[in-house]
Amino acid sequence: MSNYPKPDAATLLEIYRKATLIKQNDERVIKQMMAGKLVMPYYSPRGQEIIPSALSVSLDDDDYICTIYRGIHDMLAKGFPLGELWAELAGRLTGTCKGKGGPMHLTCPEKGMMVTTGIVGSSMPIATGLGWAAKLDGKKRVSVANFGDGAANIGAFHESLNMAALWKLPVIFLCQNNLYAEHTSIAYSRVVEKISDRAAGYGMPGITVNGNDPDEMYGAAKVAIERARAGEGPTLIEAMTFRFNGHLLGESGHYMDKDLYAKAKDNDPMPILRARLVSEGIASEDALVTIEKDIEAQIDAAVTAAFEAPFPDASELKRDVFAQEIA
Amino acid sequence: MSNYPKPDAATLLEIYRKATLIKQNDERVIKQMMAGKLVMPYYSPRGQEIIPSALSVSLDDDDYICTIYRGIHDMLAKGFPLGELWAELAGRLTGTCKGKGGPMHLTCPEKGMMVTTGIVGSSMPIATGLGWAAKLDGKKRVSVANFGDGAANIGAFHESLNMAALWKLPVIFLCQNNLYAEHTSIAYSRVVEKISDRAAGYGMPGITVNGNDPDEMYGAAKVAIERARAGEGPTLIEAMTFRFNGHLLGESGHYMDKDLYAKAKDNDPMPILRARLVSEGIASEDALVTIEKDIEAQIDAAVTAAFEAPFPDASELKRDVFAQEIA
Amino acid sequence: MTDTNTALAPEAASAEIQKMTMVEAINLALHDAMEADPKVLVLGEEVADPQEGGVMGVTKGLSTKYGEDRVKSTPISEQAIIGAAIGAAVGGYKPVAEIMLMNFITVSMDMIVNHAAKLRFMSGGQTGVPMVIRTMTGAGFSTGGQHSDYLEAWFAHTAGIKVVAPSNPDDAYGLMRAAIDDPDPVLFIENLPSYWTPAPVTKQLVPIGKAKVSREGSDITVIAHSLMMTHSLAVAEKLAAEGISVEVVDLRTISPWDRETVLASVRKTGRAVVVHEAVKQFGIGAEIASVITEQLWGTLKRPVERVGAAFSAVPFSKPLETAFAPQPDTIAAAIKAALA
Amino acid sequence: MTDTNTALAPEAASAEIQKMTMVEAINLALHDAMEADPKVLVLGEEVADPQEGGVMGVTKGLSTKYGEDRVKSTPISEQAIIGAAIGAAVGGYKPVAEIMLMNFITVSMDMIVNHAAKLRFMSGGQTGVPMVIRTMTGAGFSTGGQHSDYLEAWFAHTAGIKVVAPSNPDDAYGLMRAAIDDPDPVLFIENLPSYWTPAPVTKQLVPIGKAKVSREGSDITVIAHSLMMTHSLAVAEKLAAEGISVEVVDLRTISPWDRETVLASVRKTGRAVVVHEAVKQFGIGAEIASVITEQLWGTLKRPVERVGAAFSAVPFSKPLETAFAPQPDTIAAAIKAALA
Ligand SMILES: Cc1ncc(C[n+]2csc(CCOP(=O)(O)OP(=O)(O)O)c2C)c(N)n1
Ligand SMILES: Cc1ncc(C[n+]2csc(CCOP(=O)(O)OP(=O)(O)O)c2C)c(N)n1
Ligand SMILES: [Mg+2]
Ligand SMILES: [Mg+2]
Repeated sequence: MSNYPKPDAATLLEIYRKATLIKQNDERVIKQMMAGKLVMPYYSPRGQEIIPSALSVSLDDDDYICTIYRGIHDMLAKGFPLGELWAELAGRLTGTCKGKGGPMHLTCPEKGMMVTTGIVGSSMPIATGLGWAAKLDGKKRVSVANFGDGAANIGAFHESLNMAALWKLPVIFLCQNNLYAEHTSIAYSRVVEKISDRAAGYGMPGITVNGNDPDEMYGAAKVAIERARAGEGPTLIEAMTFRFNGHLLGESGHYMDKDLYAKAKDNDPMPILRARLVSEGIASEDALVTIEKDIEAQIDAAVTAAFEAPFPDASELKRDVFAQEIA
Repeated sequence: MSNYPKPDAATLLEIYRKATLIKQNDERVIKQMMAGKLVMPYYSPRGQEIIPSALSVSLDDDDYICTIYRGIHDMLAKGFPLGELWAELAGRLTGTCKGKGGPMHLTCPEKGMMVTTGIVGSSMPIATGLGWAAKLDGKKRVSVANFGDGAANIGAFHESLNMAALWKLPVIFLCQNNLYAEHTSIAYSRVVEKISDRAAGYGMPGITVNGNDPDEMYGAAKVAIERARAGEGPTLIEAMTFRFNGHLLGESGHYMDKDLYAKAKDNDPMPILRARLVSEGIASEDALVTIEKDIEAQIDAAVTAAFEAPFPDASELKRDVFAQEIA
Repeated sequence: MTDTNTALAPEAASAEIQKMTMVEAINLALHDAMEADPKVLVLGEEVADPQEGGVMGVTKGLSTKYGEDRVKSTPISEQAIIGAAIGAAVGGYKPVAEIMLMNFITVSMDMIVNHAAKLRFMSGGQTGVPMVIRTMTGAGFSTGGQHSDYLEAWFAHTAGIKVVAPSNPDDAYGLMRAAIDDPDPVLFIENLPSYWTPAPVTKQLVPIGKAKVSREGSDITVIAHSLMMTHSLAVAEKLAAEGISVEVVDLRTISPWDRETVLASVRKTGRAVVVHEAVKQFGIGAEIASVITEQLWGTLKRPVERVGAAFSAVPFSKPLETAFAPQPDTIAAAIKAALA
Repeated sequence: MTDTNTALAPEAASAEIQKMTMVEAINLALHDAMEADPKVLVLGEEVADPQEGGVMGVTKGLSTKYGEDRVKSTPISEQAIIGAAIGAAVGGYKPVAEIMLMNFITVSMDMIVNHAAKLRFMSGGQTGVPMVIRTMTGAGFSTGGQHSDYLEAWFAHTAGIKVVAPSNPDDAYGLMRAAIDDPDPVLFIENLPSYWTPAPVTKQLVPIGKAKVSREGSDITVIAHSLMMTHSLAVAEKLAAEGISVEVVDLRTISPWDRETVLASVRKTGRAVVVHEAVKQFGIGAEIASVITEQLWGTLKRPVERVGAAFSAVPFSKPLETAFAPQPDTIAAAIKAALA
């Protein structure tokens, strides 16, 4: 990957800003859930912050992304409005989806966040269609499909990559490989060493990178995005990472390999990036503290507003089923 | 493939016998359909005779196969009883499926022909399950999944190959690549050069052979079958071939590449094998004529018996829906 | 008559109105829609002209006229076909996706039910999925157990997707234009045996959700759609000779279905028979019969009769296939039973 | 009472009968079945012990006891999971496949409907598919639009597959043993909110196709299954205090359903309410109401009431989710409406 582009100082700082928002937001969600204030299935992205942050610095608002139940990191990195996010998590009428979607179906078209699905694999066929739309628009837009290592074994993966490659669609298939699918370690899901090796079977480039390394992740994403914008077709990126909070908040985690977990913890990408920013003189300790405080304040505001907002009325069951309200 | 086993003289002759039965049976089916005596959707295997013939000489009755609507060649090669075959095509109670299945669902468990499906791709997951059963039985049985080039792009292909490789199941995934899926040439279905290249993505061996060449097809099948019997897992074989009668009997064929078609016709595997048997002194002209006459007589008998047999009674609609007849 | 498709009124059915088959009518509707709106797309197996414009030629000429960027033949990948259509729809286009036969729709159920039908609701109305899924089915051609099922009941039971099933070329044209214009996903069910019967096509829009009284009568109401509608009209004709006056209502839209038209007719006749080719048990006839019973209790002279296929897979053998699906005689017998 | 599960009779419900939760009862049934027959297999995502024996622990201990050849955790591949089960079944085994949540069954519809349900018929009885598909669903835990649908109506409309949905641990044990012994495919629907309520388990087989009068009454019959059964019993208890005598029939098997037991009860009470958590339109209540109406016309005092979910996707927000699915109050109101 030596010939891949690297993020400059300003970009690295922006990656840190996005990743920090994700991390602090995750901590706040967990705090609110522990306090019983939020009740929902929560799939924490803690540990995977760098991936969408290093990707999104190369995306515009009108680039499309489709993500999954574990996708709040993907959204925040792309600029999902915090206020509507929290209102949605709290099930309020002021949420982006009026409380109808919840954490697994967060949507924000103005920012290009078109679809969030709770069905494993299903982000890929839809992102392929958004890629087709983007190609027809002729505006050099790209479409990103986020999915996990487990999703790489479902049929929708195969059909989508084949179709996107055949039609030369501007799609980035981003596999966030956190080594587990619920309680299933990758050893129980496939034989092949790298999921990116499957790209060859579709005639598209595939690459495996350390998704927790801002340089590697930024470089791979940038190259794939430019290839897509240039009309050269899709790319499969396998970003290696780890889930620090297990699959679903509140689970035991007993099934996880202790050493693997410990090693991952030692390599938590967040403190590593923070230390690097300081050591490389990209940002002073004070500057970072200011950024972190600022983010905390934004979250405070979003949380407060969310819990003050009204719940949707039962009449909402008749709205948005179809464009025309049901009589 | 130089190190692959080659069929001996007796085996080559047996391959010719099977292939001739397939070819003559196909010609008779078409004759009966033209005469309006048989009314059914018919997917002619003409041109693909060598593939199942060179495969089946290495299979036993209790090895499993799953095939598709275009599968009469696979069945006849494995020993499907001609009488029950014709009775089924004629929709009679004496057919293997009592007339309920028809040409797309031919089944004969005694000969290991467990499932024939009309759904593209669906032979693969089921053959994978039969492979699991075979492995549990511990009798070194193998399970063969037949499918086409078009089927290699559907999700079931991906899930099945991944699972079979992961579980080291004794399955042979046999892709009969006749260059077309209905009216769709492979150029419209995928980018990758060889479908067998996809095997690497599942960690299983994959090979592309000239399916119309008895030596190549026999060798590849033999190696895959032995690997499966030895408990080493599945193999993907892509057998290159051609459909001489188009997709469905009666279609125009206008969509086909004229030169490609002409070239394929010039390389019709049947006369080539026949000439080889004579030139290599494996069988005399007279011996071959005797074989061909004998097959013709068997077909005569099957056809006559089929049309004399009774149709199923409407009460059959209540039988075989469940093991227990519906009251 | 409660005929919402005005151009179908007698005076309009005049000389200058072209006669065409169902295949030609749907093909014309697709041509007109693609011509009228550059956002309309077509995708599916074999739909482009290099693949002969569809196995039955329903999409013939479209790719030649509008290009292979808008009209795409696809690999055999039903999940990706519907997924691509959903994505394109969410991205502002109006795709018409073909699933060659209704049984193959089973491969794409997740895309249709969990996504196409739900994205508008789950996004709180921020996104919508204006797409049409064309599919073909119907017994009668000995295609056996996996090629001729009617599965409309599954989709009628699913909130967020509309279901239509024309019985004639005129409605096929009008419903296709309406389905493409509709802001929500519409499943468009075509009957194979009905493909080649020519009939006048007025090129009028047929509103989704409106049934049609195709024949007026006073003794009993028959409610049907697709091929069963054609059978029912023939039966009504035959029974008229025997002095039985049958009113025939063509559902046209199965979900959301036209309760007003159906109830008005049964309120008048007091008797009803619901006919569909799908398996009778748990079929759409049960919902229609239940609503009629709930709404017209007291008016209804006897329970609603339901006619549907046998409880089995579609058999191959001709005599069995004929016994499996409702035939004109079956419908006539049910009508007489309801009048006995 | 028409109670086919004899051990459930009062005298049997004595001290020595163990109390357990639905999770424990199903787990025990699987253990007992695997112990009794080496041909019984289990497969699905997370089902083996290295993956914690199922997300809810329903398959805990099986792989440790019977080995990972018979109890296999799978990749996320619903088509291959069902396909592998079908192949194993055709090959002489009795697989119990888990599809984690009912909405994910949409991914494997082709395997279930075109294959598992049809192979016996299409092969003229030469092959059979003795498999069980376990799946879990139900609103109430804010899991939103893609994790809590009830889709039983689709499968009841499909010939060749049976559908059961226990409402309590005792039936769960008995139906699971019967489903595994059944020569045909059985869809076994588990309700998430009902998982952890302990109740006595007699370990008796519960025959497929037999409903149960869970509470006798004389004024009206309520027909329900799964969680709606639990709600209905609670409502009946409450209404008894108001002097309303409600008979409650637990369907237990949805297809083929027990017409005799249901009709006998409604013949006695003259009034019926059918309740299910699935969307009301085109739900199983329509078929049951239609058959009751057809069979008891004249005896029936008023139309059968149907109670089901709203016509929308399952919403996330708690107040909406509560308004979406039938609650005890909704059922009580329907009963009173039917008695008014
Ligand atoms: C089709 C389908 N099958 C099963 C599930 C249940 N499920 C939810 S998340 C998950 C694991 C997915 O793992 P992976 O793809 O690696 O993504 P991650 O959760 O690790 O980010 C499973 C099995 C589902 N949602 N959809
Ligand atoms: C899931 C599904 N989609 C579409 C079809 C319609 N169809 C039947 S055969 C066929 C082409 C299959 O081509 P290929 O896999 O190459 O096999 P071949 O017919 O060439 O032997 C198609 C699209 C089907 N039967 N099943
Ligand atoms: Mg993962
Ligand atoms: Mg082919």
